[in-house]
Amino acid sequence: MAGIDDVAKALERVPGGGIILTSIDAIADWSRGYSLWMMPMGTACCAMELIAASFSKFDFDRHGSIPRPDPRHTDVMVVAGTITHKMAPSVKRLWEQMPDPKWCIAMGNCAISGGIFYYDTYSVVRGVDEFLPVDVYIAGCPPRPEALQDAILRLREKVRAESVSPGRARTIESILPLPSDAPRGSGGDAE
Amino acid sequence: MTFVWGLLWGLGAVMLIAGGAVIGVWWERKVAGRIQLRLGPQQIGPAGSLQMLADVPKLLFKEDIVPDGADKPVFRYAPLAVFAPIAMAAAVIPFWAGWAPFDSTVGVLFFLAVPAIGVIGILLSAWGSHNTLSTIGGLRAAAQMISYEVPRSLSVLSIVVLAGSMRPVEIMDAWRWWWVPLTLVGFVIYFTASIAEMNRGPFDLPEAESELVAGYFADYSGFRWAIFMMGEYGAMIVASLFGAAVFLGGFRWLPGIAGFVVFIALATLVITAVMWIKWTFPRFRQDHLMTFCWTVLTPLALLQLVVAGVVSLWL
Amino acid sequence: MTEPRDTAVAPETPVPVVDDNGHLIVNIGPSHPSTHGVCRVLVELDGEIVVKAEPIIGHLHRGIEKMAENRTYLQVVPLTDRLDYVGSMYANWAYCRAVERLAGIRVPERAEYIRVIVCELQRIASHMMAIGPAGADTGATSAFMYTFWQREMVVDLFEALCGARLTYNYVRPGGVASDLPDGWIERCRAFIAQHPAAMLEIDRFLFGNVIFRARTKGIGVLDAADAVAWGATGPVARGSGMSWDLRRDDPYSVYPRFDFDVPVGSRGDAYDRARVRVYEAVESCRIIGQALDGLAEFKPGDIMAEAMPRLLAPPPGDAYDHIESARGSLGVYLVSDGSVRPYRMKVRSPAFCNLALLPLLAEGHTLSDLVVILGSLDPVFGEVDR
Amino acid sequence: MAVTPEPVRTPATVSDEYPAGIKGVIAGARSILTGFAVTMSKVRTRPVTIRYPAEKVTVSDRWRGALRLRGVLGRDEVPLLSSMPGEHNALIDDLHRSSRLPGCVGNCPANVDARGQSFLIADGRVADAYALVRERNIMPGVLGRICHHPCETACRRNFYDEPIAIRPLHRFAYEEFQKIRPDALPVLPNTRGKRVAIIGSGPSGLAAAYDLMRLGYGVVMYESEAEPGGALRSGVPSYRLPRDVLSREIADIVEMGLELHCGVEVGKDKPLAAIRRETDAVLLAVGLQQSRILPIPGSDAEGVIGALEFLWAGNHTGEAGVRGKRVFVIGGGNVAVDVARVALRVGATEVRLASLEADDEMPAHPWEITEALDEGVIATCSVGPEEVLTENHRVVGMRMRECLSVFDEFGRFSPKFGEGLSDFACDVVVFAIGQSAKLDTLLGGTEVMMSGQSRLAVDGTTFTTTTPGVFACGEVVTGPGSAIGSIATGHEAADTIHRFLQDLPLDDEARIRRPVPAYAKYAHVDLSLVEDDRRRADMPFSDPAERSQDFQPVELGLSYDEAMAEATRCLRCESEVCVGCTFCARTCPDFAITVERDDTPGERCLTLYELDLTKCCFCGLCAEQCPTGALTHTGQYELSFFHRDLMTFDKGEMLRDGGGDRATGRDGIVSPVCPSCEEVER
Amino acid sequence: MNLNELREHLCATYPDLCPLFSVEFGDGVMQVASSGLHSAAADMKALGFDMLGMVTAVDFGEDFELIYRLRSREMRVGMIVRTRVPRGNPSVASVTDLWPAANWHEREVYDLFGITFEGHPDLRRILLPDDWVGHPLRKDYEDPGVIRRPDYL
Repeated sequence: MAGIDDVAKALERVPGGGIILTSIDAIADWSRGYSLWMMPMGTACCAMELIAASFSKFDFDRHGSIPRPDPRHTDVMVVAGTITHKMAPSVKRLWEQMPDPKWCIAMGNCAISGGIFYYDTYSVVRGVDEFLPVDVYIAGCPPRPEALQDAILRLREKVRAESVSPGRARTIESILPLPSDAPRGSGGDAE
Repeated sequence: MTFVWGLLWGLGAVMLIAGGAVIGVWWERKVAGRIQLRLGPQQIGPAGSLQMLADVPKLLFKEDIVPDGADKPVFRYAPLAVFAPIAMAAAVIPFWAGWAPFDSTVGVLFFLAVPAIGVIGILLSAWGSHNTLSTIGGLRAAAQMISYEVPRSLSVLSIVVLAGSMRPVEIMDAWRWWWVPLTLVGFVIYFTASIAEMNRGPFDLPEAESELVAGYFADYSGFRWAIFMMGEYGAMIVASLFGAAVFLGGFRWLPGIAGFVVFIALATLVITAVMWIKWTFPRFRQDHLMTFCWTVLTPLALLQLVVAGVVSLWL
Repeated sequence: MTEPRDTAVAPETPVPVVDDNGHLIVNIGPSHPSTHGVCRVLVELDGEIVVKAEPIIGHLHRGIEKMAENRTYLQVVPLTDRLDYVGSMYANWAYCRAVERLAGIRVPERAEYIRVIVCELQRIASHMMAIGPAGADTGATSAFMYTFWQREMVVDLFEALCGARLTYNYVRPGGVASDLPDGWIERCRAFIAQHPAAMLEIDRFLFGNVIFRARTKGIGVLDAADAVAWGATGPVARGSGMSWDLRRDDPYSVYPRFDFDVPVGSRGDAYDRARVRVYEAVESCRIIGQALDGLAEFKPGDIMAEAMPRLLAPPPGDAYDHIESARGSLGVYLVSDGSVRPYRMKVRSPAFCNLALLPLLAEGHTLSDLVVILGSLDPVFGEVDR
Repeated sequence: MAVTPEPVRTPATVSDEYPAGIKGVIAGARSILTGFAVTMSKVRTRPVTIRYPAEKVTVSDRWRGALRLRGVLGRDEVPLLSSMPGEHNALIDDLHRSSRLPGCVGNCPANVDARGQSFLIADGRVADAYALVRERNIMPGVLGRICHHPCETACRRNFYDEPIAIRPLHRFAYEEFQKIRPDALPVLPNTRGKRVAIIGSGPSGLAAAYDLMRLGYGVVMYESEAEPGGALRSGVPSYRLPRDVLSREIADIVEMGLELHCGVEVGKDKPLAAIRRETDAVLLAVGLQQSRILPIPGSDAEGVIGALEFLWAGNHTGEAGVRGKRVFVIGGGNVAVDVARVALRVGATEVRLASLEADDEMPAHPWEITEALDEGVIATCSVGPEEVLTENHRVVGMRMRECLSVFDEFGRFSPKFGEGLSDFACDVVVFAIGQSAKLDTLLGGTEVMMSGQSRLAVDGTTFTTTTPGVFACGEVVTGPGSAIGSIATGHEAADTIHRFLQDLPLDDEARIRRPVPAYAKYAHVDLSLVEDDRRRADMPFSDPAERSQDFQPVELGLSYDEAMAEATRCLRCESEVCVGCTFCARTCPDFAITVERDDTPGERCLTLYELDLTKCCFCGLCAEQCPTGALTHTGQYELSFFHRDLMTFDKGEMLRDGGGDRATGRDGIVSPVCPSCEEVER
Repeated sequence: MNLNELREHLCATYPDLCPLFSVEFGDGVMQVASSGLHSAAADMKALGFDMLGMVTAVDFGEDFELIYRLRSREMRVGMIVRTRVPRGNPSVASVTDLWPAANWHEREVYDLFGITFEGHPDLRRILLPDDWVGHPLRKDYEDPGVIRRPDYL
C-alpha cells in the first residue's frame, strides 16, 4: 500500500489525476467490498454462530466471503468470543500478519467490552479495541448469524468510503448512525 | 517466426488459464454450494458468475507481504515456477482436427514431462517462506507429485501404443470410438493421477486445510497467492482438456464446429467430476497416498498397457 | 501481580524450531481450523511421526468459578451457559441440580420431563457438533454441513422455546423458565421423526467411506483400563467398551422411566468414538419420543417449584451432583455459607478429563492423525478452561 | 405428522469391520459409489439458504433481542381504573383476560384501584386519590382502619421485600382530604325519577346507596338504631374505628343526597309492604344482629351473654357489667378477639379466649391476635365448650373438652373431640361463635321466603329474593364476613337493582362476573438483605400496656413524608410504565443497567435509565423480573454499530418503537416530555 | 458391597477415623488427615474404587479443604475423601501414581490455589499464563486489573 500512496499523491498534482484516482478508488473499494474474505478468530460461543453463518442455512459465500484459516489470505478479522490475557498476544500477532487493507469486526459482547465477563474476572481483556482497531461492533451474546452478515454489509459501506490515497476518504453513507449525526439524546426537534 | 508465435501463444495460454481460473473458481464455489445445500456466490452478475470480478482486483490491491525470514528471490519467483509449466503444457493439446498450438512429434511426452517442473516450484515456495508447516506441506507435495507421475504416464502410454505415434494430432486422427471402452480403466487412472498432480480433492495433503492451515502457500498474500490459485485451476483445466481429447475423443465425435463444442463439453464434465470428488471424500493420509499409488494405480496402468499392446497387435 | 497486564504483546516464550535430537517442534497454534476452539498443541515431530504432543490449554480461562462467588444463585445460571457453549442446557441442569440438592427444592414432575426433553435435544445438537468436525478434520467438509443442518433444526426448536440460539438460560433452580409454546411439541415430533434417517445417511456417507475408515480406524486406540484410570467418561470412554452412562448406571431425574440402549464401541479408536455418538443421537430421539408422550399427563404451566424466593439462600453446607452430558459426566460442586452467593463453585468438566488423554493417544501417529484424535475427544474449550 | 420410519436399532458394538479379502475391496468401492449417490441426492434437493437481506428468518416471538422500554414514569400516564358503577366488573375482567390486572386490585373483593391510589398520592394529588378509592370502597377512612387488606397479601412487592402499606394509605388519603375538603360536596340528584328504599345502614347498604345515587336514583335509607353505621358502629370497637371518622364519612354520603331515617325499625314502626309500595325497589341490608348461643348445659345461666350484645353494650355505653370480673370468651374469630379486647377495656380483671382451632389455624387475622396477646389476653387453643359450671344459677366456671381436629380431610368443619376435660374459673361467659339474622319482625306479613338457618332465600349472583322488587345484600346474604366483602355485595346488588329498574334481564351474558384470579404464594424474604429506603413504612402503635385501659386508637397513622415515601414504593404492576424500581438493575448478571429516579411530588420522573448493550448478555432475567412489563425484548437482532459509545442506550433510545430488525437506538429518539428531563438533557 | 459393608470394612481398617465416616447423598464420606491421605487413597483403590472423578479444593480462610471424589463401577457406590491442609505450607502427597486422571486435576488445583502436590510428574500452571503471579481462587487474592461489581442485591 505504501507504494500506492505516493503514486496517488503524485497523480493528484497532475491536472486530470483526480478523475483517475476516483475511478481507481471506485474499482478498489467496490471489489474489496464484495470479496471480504474472513479470518475467523473464533474462541468461544460466538465461534459457533460464526460457523453457523458460513454454513448452509445462512451462507456467507453468497456475500463473496470465504472463511480462510490463514491470516495472509484474508481481509477482515472477525474476533468472535472472549479474548483472555493468554490469548491476546496470539490475536495481536495474527492481526499483524494480515496483509494491509484489513478491517476488524468485534463480534459479540465479549469481544466488544468483555460482556458478561466485565466484572470480577482477572483474566479477560475488556474489549478487543484495547489492542486492535475495530471497524464494526456487533452487540449480542452471541449475535445471530444474520447480525454477522449485516455487519459485513455495513462494513461494505465503510469500505466504499475509503480511498487509495489517505487524504481523499469520503464520508460514510450508511444506515447506521455516526457520532457526527445529531448529538445523542438531544430533543426530538433534530428530525 | 516460431518465437513470435511462441510469444503469442504464451499470452494466449495465460489468457486461457486466467479465464479458466476465473470461471473455474466460480463454478467450484457453485458446485460446492449445491453439494452442501447452500447457494454459493450470488450477488455479482447473474447467479454470482462475476464474483471473480471482485476477487481479482481485490487481490491486486492487496499488500504483497514478503516475510523477512524468507529468502527473497526464491520466495518471489516460486509462483512463477509453478504457473509456467502449466501454461507450457497447454501448448500441445490438440484443440482442432489436425491442429495443435505446437504440433510436435513428441507432444504427449512433452505434456507429461513439463508439469514435473511444478514440483520444484512448490518446493521453492515451501522452503522459501521459512515456515515449519509449509515446509512439511512442500515435502508432502514433492513425494506425492513425483510418485503419481508414474501411473499417469503409463495410462497415457496405452493410448500412444494404440495410436502408434506420440504426435497428438496423429493420435486424434487415429482415434476410434471403441478406444473409449478399451481404455476406460486407463482414463480412470489418468483422471485420479491428474487430481493428485493438481494437489486437489482427496489428495490435497500439501495444503491440507485442517492440518497445515494452508500448506506451502501459507505465507503468500495478495496477487502472488492468486498466481498459485491460477496454477491450480490451470492444471485442472489442462489435464481435463488433454484427458477429454486423448481418452474421450474430444472433437472426433462430430465433424466440424460441433466436434469442438462436444470437446469443450466433455472437458467441463471432467472438471466438474474433479470438483465433485473434492467435496465428497475425506483426505488421504500420507502413507495411504503412497500405497494407493504404488500398489493399486501402477499395476492397473501396466495391465491397461498390456491390453492396449495386445489389441494394437491384432490391428 | 502489581500493575494491570498490558495486552500489547506479552513476550511469548520463543519455541526452538528444531530441538537437540533433531525433532521438529511444531506449534498447532491457539487459532487453528480444526482445534475446535482455542487449544495450542505443542507437537514434537520426528519427520511426520508425533513423538510428543502436549496440549496447552487456558486460552479461554475466564475464571467463571471465581465470578460465581460474586453472583447470586440466579445470576450464575447465565454464567453456566457460557461454560459448555455447545451444550448449554447441560451446564444449566447440572448447576440447578446441585442448587436444588443444596437448598432441598422439589422440582415439579412436568419441569423434570421438560428438562429431559430439552437436554436430549441438546445431546443431539452437541453430537452433531462432534460428528461433523470428525468429518471436517479428515477433509469431508460436506459431512460437517449435513450434520450442522440437523443442529440448525434443533437450534430453531430452542429459539422457539426459550428465545436464544445458544445461551439459553432456560433451566433454572426449581424448574424451567417458561412452558412449551403451543405447536412446539408437533415441531419436536417432526424433528425426531426425520432425525434417525438422517443419522443413517451420515453413517453410510461418512462412516461407510473407505477413506474415512482408513483415516480413523486404529487411530488413537484407548483400551478400557486406561479409560478408567484416566477418568474418561462419555462417548470417549464408551468408545473403548467401558459401558458407563450416568443416565442408566447412576439414574437421576425421571430417566428410570424411559428405556433406551447405550451404544458401546469395542476397539476404542477414533472411529468407534465418533460412531458411538451417531447411535447416541438416535437413542436420544427415542427418549424424547417417550418423554413427549409422558408429558401429556401433567398440567401445563406447573413448571416452577412453589414459592421460589427471588434471592435463594440455601443453608450452609455443600452438595455435588452430576449428569450425563454429551461429553461425559458433568458435575457441579457447590459450597454454601448461607448467604445469597455461592461460597465456592467447582465444575467437574468431562472435556477437561478427556483432553488429558491426548498425549497418551497421539504418540506414534502422524500429524494428520493427531488432528483426528483431537477431534474424536470432542473438547469444548469453554468447559475445559472454565 | 411425518410418518415415523421403522425405529433404528443400536447395534451391540459400533465398530464394524470390512469383510476380509476381495469382499472388503468391493465394499470399499461400493462406499465410494454411495458417497457419490449421497452428494448427488443433496445436489438435487433445494438449497436451504436464506437470502439475507432480501428474505429474513421470522424470529420466534420469544426471541431475546435488544431491550426497550414501553413507557417511562413522567412521560406516560398510569391508567386509573375508575368507572361508572356497573361497568367496573367489565373493566376489571378485560384487564384480567389480557393479564394486565395488578395483584392488589384483583385480590380486593371490591377491586379498589390501590395502584392508582399510590400513583396519585405519590404525585401529591391526594384529593383525587381519595375520590378514586371512595368510588369502590365508599369509606376510605373507615376501611383504612378496619379492612383485612387482601390487597397487601397479593401485592407483588412481597416477592421483592415487603408489600405496599395500602390500608394505611387509605387512611392517609382520608386524613389529608379532611384538611382540604370543599365546604359542600356535589349533590347527586335523582335524575331517573325512581326511588329505592334500603333497609339497614351497614357497609353493604351504604355501598348500594352510593352506587344508586351515582346512577341517578333517589335513595331513602331506614336504620333501626339511633346512629347509622350498622355493624361498624355496634360491632367494631372504637379503639379500631373512632366514631367521628365513621360519622364523618356517612355524613358525606348523606350530604350527597341520601335520605336517611334513623330510629325507624322497619316491620315494627313502618311495615315493609308500605315501603315496598312507596318506592320502586327495596334492598334488605340488615346484616346479622343475633349471636348464636350453644345449647350446652348451663347456657341459660345468668352471666352468659352473646358476643353482639356484649359489644353493643361495650361500644355504646362503655359499661358491660364485667368490671372487676373474669371474662371467658368462647370462639376464635375476629369477633371473639374484639370481645376480648373490649372486655379488657371495660375493666375485666382477666380475659381468657378459648378457640376450637389450634393456635396457627385460628380464623382471626394474625395481626389482630398478636395485638390482643400483647394487651394481655390469655389464649387457650384446641378446646371446645362442654358445660357452663353454675352455682345457684350464676356462672362460676367453664368446663372445656380437648379438641383433636377441626376440619376433616375435605376441609369441612367437623370437629373431633378427645377425653381430656379442663375447668376454668370465670364469672362471665361470652359466646362469639356465630351470628344470625333477626328477620321475623322485618318480614312479618310479606311473602319473602326464608332459607333454612334463619337466612334469606337469595340467589347468590343476582341478590334477588323470592319476591320481585325486593333484593338483599350484605352479611344477611353471605353470613359473617369482612367489611369490604359486604361492600362488594352492595355494589353487585346496586347493579342488579339498576338492571331491574331499567327492565333489563338480571342475569345474562352481558352481565360480567367479577374475576377472582389466583395469586402465587410468595416465599418469605430475608429482610436483613433489604436496604432501609426499600423497607415498608411501619405503622406506629400506641404502647400495649396503657392502650388496653381505654378506647384510644391503637394505630397512630403515617406521617406525611412517610406516606409519600410509601406511595413511591408502589411498583405500578402491569402498567407498562417503568417506575424506576431498580429491580431489573439488581437482577442483571452483568450489572449493565443503571436507573435513577427523581421523586419530587408533581413532577416525578425517571431521570436516568441506561442499558449498556455491550455488557448485556441477553439472558432475559431483567424482563422477567420487571413488575410493570415495561422492559421487554424486541425482536431486533441487527445490532451492528460503527462506534462503541453509541451502544449504551439512554432513556430516549430505550423508548424507540422496537419494530423492524435493526436497533441502532438512533431511530427511536423520542422527545422526552417530562419537565425535569428537559433540563437534564439540555 | 453396599454402603454399610463399606462402613464396616473401613471401621475395621481405620478404627480412629470410624466416627468420622458418614453418608452424604448416597456417597460415603471419609475425613482423613493430610499426612494419611496417600495411604487412605491406596486402600480405596485396592478396595475397588477405580475411577477418580474429581480433585478440588475450597479455601476456608485458615486452611484449604481438599476433596477427592472416587467411584467404583461394579460396586455402584461413590466415596468422598476430605483432608484439611494448613494455609501456611499447603502441600500434600500426589495420587497421580494411583490414578493418572489426577495429573491435570492436581495441576489445576496448584494453578488456582497454590497447593503443591509432592511426587507429581510435572507440576506447572495449566490454565493461567506461566508468568502469572498469585493464585486467583484464593479468597485473599487481589488483582488491580479486576473491576469489582456494584454491591446491591
